[in-house]
Amino acid sequence: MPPAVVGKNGDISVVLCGEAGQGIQTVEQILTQLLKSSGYSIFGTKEYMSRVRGGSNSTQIRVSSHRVCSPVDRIDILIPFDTKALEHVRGRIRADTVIIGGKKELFPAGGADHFNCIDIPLSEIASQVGGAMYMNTVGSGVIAGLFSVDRQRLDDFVAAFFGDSSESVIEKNRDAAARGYDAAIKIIEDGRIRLDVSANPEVENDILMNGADAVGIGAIAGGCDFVASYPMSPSTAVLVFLAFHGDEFGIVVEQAEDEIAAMNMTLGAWYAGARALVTTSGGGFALMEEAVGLAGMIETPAVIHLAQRPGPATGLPTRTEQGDLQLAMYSGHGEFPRIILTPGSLEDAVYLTHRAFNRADKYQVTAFILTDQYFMDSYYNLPSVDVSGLRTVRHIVETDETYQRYFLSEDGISPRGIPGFGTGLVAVDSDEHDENGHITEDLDLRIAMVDKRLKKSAALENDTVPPELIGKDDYSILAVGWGSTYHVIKEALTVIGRDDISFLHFKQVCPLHRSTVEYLKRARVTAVVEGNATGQFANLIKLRTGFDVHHRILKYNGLQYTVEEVVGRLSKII
Amino acid sequence: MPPAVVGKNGDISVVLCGEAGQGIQTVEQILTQLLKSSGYSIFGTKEYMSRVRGGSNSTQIRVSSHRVCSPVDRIDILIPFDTKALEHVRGRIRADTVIIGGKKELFPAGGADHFNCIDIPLSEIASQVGGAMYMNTVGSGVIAGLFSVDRQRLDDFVAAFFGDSSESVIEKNRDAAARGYDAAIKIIEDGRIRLDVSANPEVENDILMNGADAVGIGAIAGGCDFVASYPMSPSTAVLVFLAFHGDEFGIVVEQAEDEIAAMNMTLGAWYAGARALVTTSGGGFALMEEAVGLAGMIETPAVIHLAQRPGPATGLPTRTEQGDLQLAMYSGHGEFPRIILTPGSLEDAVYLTHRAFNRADKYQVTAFILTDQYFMDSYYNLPSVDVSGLRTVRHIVETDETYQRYFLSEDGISPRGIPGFGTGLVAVDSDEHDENGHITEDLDLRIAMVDKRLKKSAALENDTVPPELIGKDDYSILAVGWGSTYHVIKEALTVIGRDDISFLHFKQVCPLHRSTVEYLKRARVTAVVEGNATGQFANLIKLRTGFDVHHRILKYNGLQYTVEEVVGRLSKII
Amino acid sequence: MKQGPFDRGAIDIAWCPGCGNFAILNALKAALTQLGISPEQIVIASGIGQAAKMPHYVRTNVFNGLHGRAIPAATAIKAANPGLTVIAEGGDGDMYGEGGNHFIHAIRRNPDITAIIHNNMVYGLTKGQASPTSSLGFKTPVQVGGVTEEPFNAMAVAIALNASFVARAFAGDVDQTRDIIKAAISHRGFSIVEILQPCVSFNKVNTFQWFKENSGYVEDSYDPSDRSAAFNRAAEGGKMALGICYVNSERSCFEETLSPYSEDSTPLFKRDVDMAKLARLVDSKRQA
Amino acid sequence: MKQGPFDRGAIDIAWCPGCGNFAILNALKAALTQLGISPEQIVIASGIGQAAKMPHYVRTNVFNGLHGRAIPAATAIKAANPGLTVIAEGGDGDMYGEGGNHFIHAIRRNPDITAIIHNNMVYGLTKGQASPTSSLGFKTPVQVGGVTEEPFNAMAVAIALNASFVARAFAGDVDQTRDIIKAAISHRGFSIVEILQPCVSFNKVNTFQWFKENSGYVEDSYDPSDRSAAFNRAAEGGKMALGICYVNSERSCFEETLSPYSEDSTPLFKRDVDMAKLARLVDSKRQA
Ligand SMILES: Cc1ncc(C[n+]2csc(CCOP(=O)(O)OP(=O)(O)O)c2C)c(N)n1
Ligand SMILES: Cc1ncc(C[n+]2csc(CCOP(=O)(O)OP(=O)(O)O)c2C)c(N)n1
Ligand code: SF4
Ligand code: SF4
Ligand SMILES: [Mg+2]
Ligand SMILES: [Mg+2]
Repeated sequence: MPPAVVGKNGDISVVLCGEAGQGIQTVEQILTQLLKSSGYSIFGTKEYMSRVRGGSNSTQIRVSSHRVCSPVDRIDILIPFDTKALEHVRGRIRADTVIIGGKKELFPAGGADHFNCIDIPLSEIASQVGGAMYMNTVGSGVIAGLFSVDRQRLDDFVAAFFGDSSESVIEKNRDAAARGYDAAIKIIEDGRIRLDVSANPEVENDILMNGADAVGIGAIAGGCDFVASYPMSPSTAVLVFLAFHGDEFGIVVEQAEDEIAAMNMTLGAWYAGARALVTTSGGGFALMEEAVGLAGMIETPAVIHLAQRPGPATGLPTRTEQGDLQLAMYSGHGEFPRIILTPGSLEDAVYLTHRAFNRADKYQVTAFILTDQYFMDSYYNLPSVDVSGLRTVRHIVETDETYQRYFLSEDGISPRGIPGFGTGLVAVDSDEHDENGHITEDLDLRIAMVDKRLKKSAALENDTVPPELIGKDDYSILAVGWGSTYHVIKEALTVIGRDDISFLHFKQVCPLHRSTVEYLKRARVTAVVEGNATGQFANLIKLRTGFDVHHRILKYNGLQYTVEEVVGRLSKII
Repeated sequence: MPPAVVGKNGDISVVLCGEAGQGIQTVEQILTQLLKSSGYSIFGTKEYMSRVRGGSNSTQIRVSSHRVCSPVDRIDILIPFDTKALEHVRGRIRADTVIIGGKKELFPAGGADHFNCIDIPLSEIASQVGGAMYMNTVGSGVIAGLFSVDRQRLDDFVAAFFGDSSESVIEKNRDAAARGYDAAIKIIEDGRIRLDVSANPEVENDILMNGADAVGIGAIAGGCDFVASYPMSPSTAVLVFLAFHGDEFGIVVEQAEDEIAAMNMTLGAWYAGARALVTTSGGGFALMEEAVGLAGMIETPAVIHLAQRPGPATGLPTRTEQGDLQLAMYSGHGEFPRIILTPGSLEDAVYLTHRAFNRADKYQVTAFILTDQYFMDSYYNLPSVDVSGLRTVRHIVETDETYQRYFLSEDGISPRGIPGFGTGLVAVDSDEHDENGHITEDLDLRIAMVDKRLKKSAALENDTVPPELIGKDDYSILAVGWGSTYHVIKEALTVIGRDDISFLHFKQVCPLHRSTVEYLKRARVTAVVEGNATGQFANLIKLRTGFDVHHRILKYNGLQYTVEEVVGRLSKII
Repeated sequence: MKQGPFDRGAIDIAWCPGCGNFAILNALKAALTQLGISPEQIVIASGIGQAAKMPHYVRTNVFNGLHGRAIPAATAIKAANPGLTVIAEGGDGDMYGEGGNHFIHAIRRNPDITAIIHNNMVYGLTKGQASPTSSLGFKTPVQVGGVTEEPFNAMAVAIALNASFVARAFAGDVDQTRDIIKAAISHRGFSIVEILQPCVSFNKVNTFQWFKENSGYVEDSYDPSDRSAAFNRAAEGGKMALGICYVNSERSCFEETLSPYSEDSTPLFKRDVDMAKLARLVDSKRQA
Repeated sequence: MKQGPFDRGAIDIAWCPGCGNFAILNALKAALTQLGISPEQIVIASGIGQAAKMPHYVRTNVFNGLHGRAIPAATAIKAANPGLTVIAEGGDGDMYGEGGNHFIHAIRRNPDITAIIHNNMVYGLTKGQASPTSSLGFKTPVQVGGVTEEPFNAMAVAIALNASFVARAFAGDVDQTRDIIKAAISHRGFSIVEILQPCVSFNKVNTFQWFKENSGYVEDSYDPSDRSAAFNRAAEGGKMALGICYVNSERSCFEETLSPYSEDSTPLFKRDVDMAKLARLVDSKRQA
């Protein structure tokens, strides 16, 4: 039998699948780092159930000769930890998918021959090492072996990774990794498998991070020195990131008793001069809406990281969706402007989160960063993120005795003082108020204050991130996306490979950039691709531009699009 | 000097103005009833500050030979209780406005002669009776006198009105009313004033109620047997109405610790077979949004009365606005259908609130009744409200052992069982769930359940209240309104008196009725008249129909439009 | 295995092997079985969290609502149909954190429902952040320097609010837990049962062993009607008291105070609107 | 009238003539004056209600936020700039009803702020519904049959949660109220001052006279550090205890536990991001 050749295009999709608690996450952490520092480009993403143990989760790691940043349906190498895991991804197994695992373990009733299965009995090896809990490290070793990672490097890495554990646990993991590694080398030497992918020393020193890291870094760059939140998947990762780096960067980190407290703390903090972030997800955010209105009224800046997951209500807590665009857009009662940023890449997340702080501060509005579970949990390597040019611009003034918090200025933006900085007094009021911030029932002043608040929209519109056009300028077909679908749509267009299709990606959806309608009009066919069931962004475009996009490509099963899926669905309409 | 003739068109606008605590509200209650039962048509509305004592409030009572249901700028007779009150309405005093009051009291520094002021020293009379607190009753007597109410009727009425007070207080009020009455008769006899308005025995037996009464009656008609709410102006009036009639109609009335509890109680109650209402205003509603999403997910019916007031945040707590349309529309995270009803008349409020209960129950969705402070607080008489034809249709089934709460039916509506009724079990779940209501992570089922929930939209669209066209069918100009502006726009069109202008009033804004775009297209000029700063309904029309209305006539100072104002603003664009 | 009336058969339970919740599930099913209430007459309302998944594992009616909001839903369910037996269940984060306001106000309101609170001193489902009951110094990925906030003493708060029934159980003792749950359900009024529950995945400090060593039943002579003594027991350091800590039988319960039930116990769903009466109400608006 | 440092001059005060809030305003201004803190260094955060209008009548910094949410805002203000003196103020509905969850958790968190709660046993601004502290049987347009829910005993709850400083005052006694407020502000940690306040418009039961007759100062020999005694005093019927009811000086306060202040007390707004350090953090993502 000739060897199974995987990765003909220099790009291999490895999928690991097992129960929560079986340590797939550890494998992911070990492998993405190890493979990247061995010179492979890496993309990692996972889908998992809302439980701590059991169920079936899977992680995809694309290992590639060139940069890869999006999920694919294709599985080149599948490592299922047990039969249930195999069942879980059954639908994605193709004739050329190589399944690596113990044949007897995975096919107790036989039938392995229907598949392209190479026998490496992971759980048997693990029990030789010391128990089922080492299976994940055995698996890591196998993959490291398949990709010809340096044996010593693997050993060092595993030793360091488990550095906090007991001596014997470290040893056993090293042993497990080594055995997996050797088993892999053996199947290569036996001519069972050949991987067609090459390492590139350039990426060895790349940055490897996920969306949560990127938002966290952007926040710190934006001067975030206060975060009050209540845990909620998938937003907690940013809270954890900031807590982890809190001592280092002087950040007040507080887990509030509920989301209402978190958001009101955020406003209190900004009022007193901090630059505060709140990180939450749909249901938790719903509880913050009254305070979003308060922010609108008192014109206190706020930055909200809203990591979307499928709703309504609790929905699918650990899955992904782009379903909260309208929620963010119309949140809070009453009328006031806001900013909604929707990063597509990790760089976007860093720069836009940084931007959120500066713009929130400048315009005294709430700036949202809208991400989702997929974005939070996905990793890839990139050469660099340059933070050296980023500045934290504090838009506060030292007050004097004549200070008026709501001075009716030309552009609606009143200089923002904070208590204890200067000799003036700073009064903010959730009731309609006069220029001094005191409660008023003067109905002409009411009009002036509404106009003042809404006037800021004009300034915001002039300071909007333009959409990014990927592809040629003279397209006849335009795919439109926002937020986390950036890379997947981009790659899909490459796969389709037609030069009359371009892709317009929105990194800011509110205010919508002025150029939008021009882009749309130039196309013969337009299609919005988004992760919800009703086409919320398509609605927004219609509302703001009057333009009815021709096609709404929607997905709402809780998973991100794959490249093949976008290719397939776009192909149908072009 | 010839007598001041007021009410040339058989319609007199009386405005009383004073501090909170001076008893204007009592005057309003006495007079509207008394004048109505004397055969006058009545419209009463008030504007007041968010304080218990002091400030400046005013009440307008239109007293007319024909039916009147909307506010006017015009003041024919002004009764200011003090100088501050006079100041408060100064801008609305015209040359022919008759001011009734003590000249020395109102113009201590002189200047009464610049006005058409008839000297009846209310406060002096009151102190003769026993103190300033009787001023309001003196005022009531004056007006009763001016309108030639039967003296005995006034006396009986006042005696009954103060029936719960001490003997001496009753006597003093009777005395105060009589003195006011006599003073009025005297100025008529002196030829100082003549009222050109005639009573009509037909209206004597009319119903007189305000918006809060109408919503309350509609709720009872809809089978409301449970109300959990947290006090918030201007929504509390409905809670008070239901509490007042709670014993009589067997209604569980509970003031919750906060709005979150109120809304979750509402859902618990419906789940267990009750027909529950929650009544709230914008800021309180914002806190309920997470539970609105829960209702969407568990498909438990709910009825929410959302009485709007100006936001953002606390805003103007006792004023009016139509600013929460988008809030209701997009509330709750995730995607699910809903109903939004927007009564324009008192009859609408009764019938639509009744309808809200039946439709919420039938389609297992949340039905909103969107009113506002103006609507809650305004009174007028109407011949009848026929509740005899209204039926409470309970859409619940007795369960058997095979019962499945989320059975995937053709139209998305699964028979609704309730616990303890039948032998089946009823499980509802805020997570994505299977047909049995148990938590699932089956992603295909997820799609089926999203589709099931959204499918109900189709049924809802077929069961929508059509807009009401007032005026001719072959208009060239179309004014469009929704909710509480019904009567004022209607009267404005009568005043304009052109037969090429019609008025399209929406009593349901979500789903938007299919006929909408046809109505709009038939007009040469369209204008939405609404009470907010951004044109939320105009936006909704654009989103749903693609039609950009030509003009947005907006108002957001916290007051309802007046007839003159609508006339003026419409005239500019036609 | 013989199927009890509350067993749901071969279902997938999402808890970790070894989790204290299994024992609570068994205790609850045993209590309900022994009380002889039929599954159709019971509703378990819950919030969100590991504990709050409970109703999915019991063959009965389920209202699995929002995080922190089991109590208001349960209160209304009982008020809409007082014939039902209603339980509100959730974790320490659910009931004392997000739902803290409902917890304290339910004590005041005193509906005849039972609140079962699994206290594992951690947020389980969201993977190990501090809960309101986490010990001082407890380290987590969010509380990197350790918890600095005073643990929430639910027993003491309940006694301070003169609760109707306050008990604590330990998941390590299924029989006593079952009996305490039975007493709580049988008690008329709001009954609080906090159950100490080891979380094997995220709480390596307050383990089964730790709970065992740091809790103990109140002695036989203990008088649960003595509020002051109960408070002292709840407030004092040392071992956490187990058993029925405080009972106040003098308070009337919520549903008893509701006027629809003053003369008629029919649940709301069986009643009809008296349209003739409503017509009279409308007519009353004809005169002042 | 001589203008004190906290007087705002001839402003329109929206309270009813005779309202107990005027006395509280005077006591508060006197306390701040005597403490000698300058107005720019003080923030009064409040919710919504009659009591919550207070900060508009004091010449100082104001954060008049949402109903029930003064405490979280105040906590964060203090945490962002610990040099400020921060007061959270509101009514019984605001603090114990809508804001009940923040009240109990602030006690656990123990920020160095002072909560002043005007307890008029009614919802004043919304015109007379029951509040969490309304007496049993109190009739209102919503509670038509009278209140049936046990009044919220904030003092007892605070002691149950081992609060740092718990006091009660009576608006009828401005001098003592002033002194209690001074002690509360001076105390490091979360200080609770509940002030009995007659509402002349909507509470005709708990009047000035009623409060006078139904409250009394703790005796001189009273030891506010004895938690058990304090609880008994708070829980017992009869006269409501006035004075400093419970003090626990052992707890560290919230800001002290925050790492940004462990070595440096500079308020956050005066700090800059260390961009070089951030670049190093980014670089650390190059290797595992
Ligand atoms: C409004 C809202 N906020 C946050 C969450 C996320 N969340 C789910 S469970 C949980 C805490 C679980 O802790 P606990 O109640 O103690 O239950 P346990 O898992 O420990 O049994 C949180 C924060 C949510 N579902 N909803
Ligand atoms: C979220 C929200 N719910 C309700 C209200 C309405 N509201 C304003 S003040 C108040 C209660 C006031 O009572 P209390 O706090 O005791 O203050 P008091 O007026 O008695 O001083 C209520 C319910 C509101 N402003 N916001
Ligand atoms: S995480 Fe803890 S509480 Fe949750 S199931 Fe696992 S052991 Fe139990
Ligand atoms: S209503 Fe009561 S609390 Fe409010 S200002 Fe008047 S007297 Fe004071
Ligand atoms: Mg827990
Ligand atoms: Mg109060």
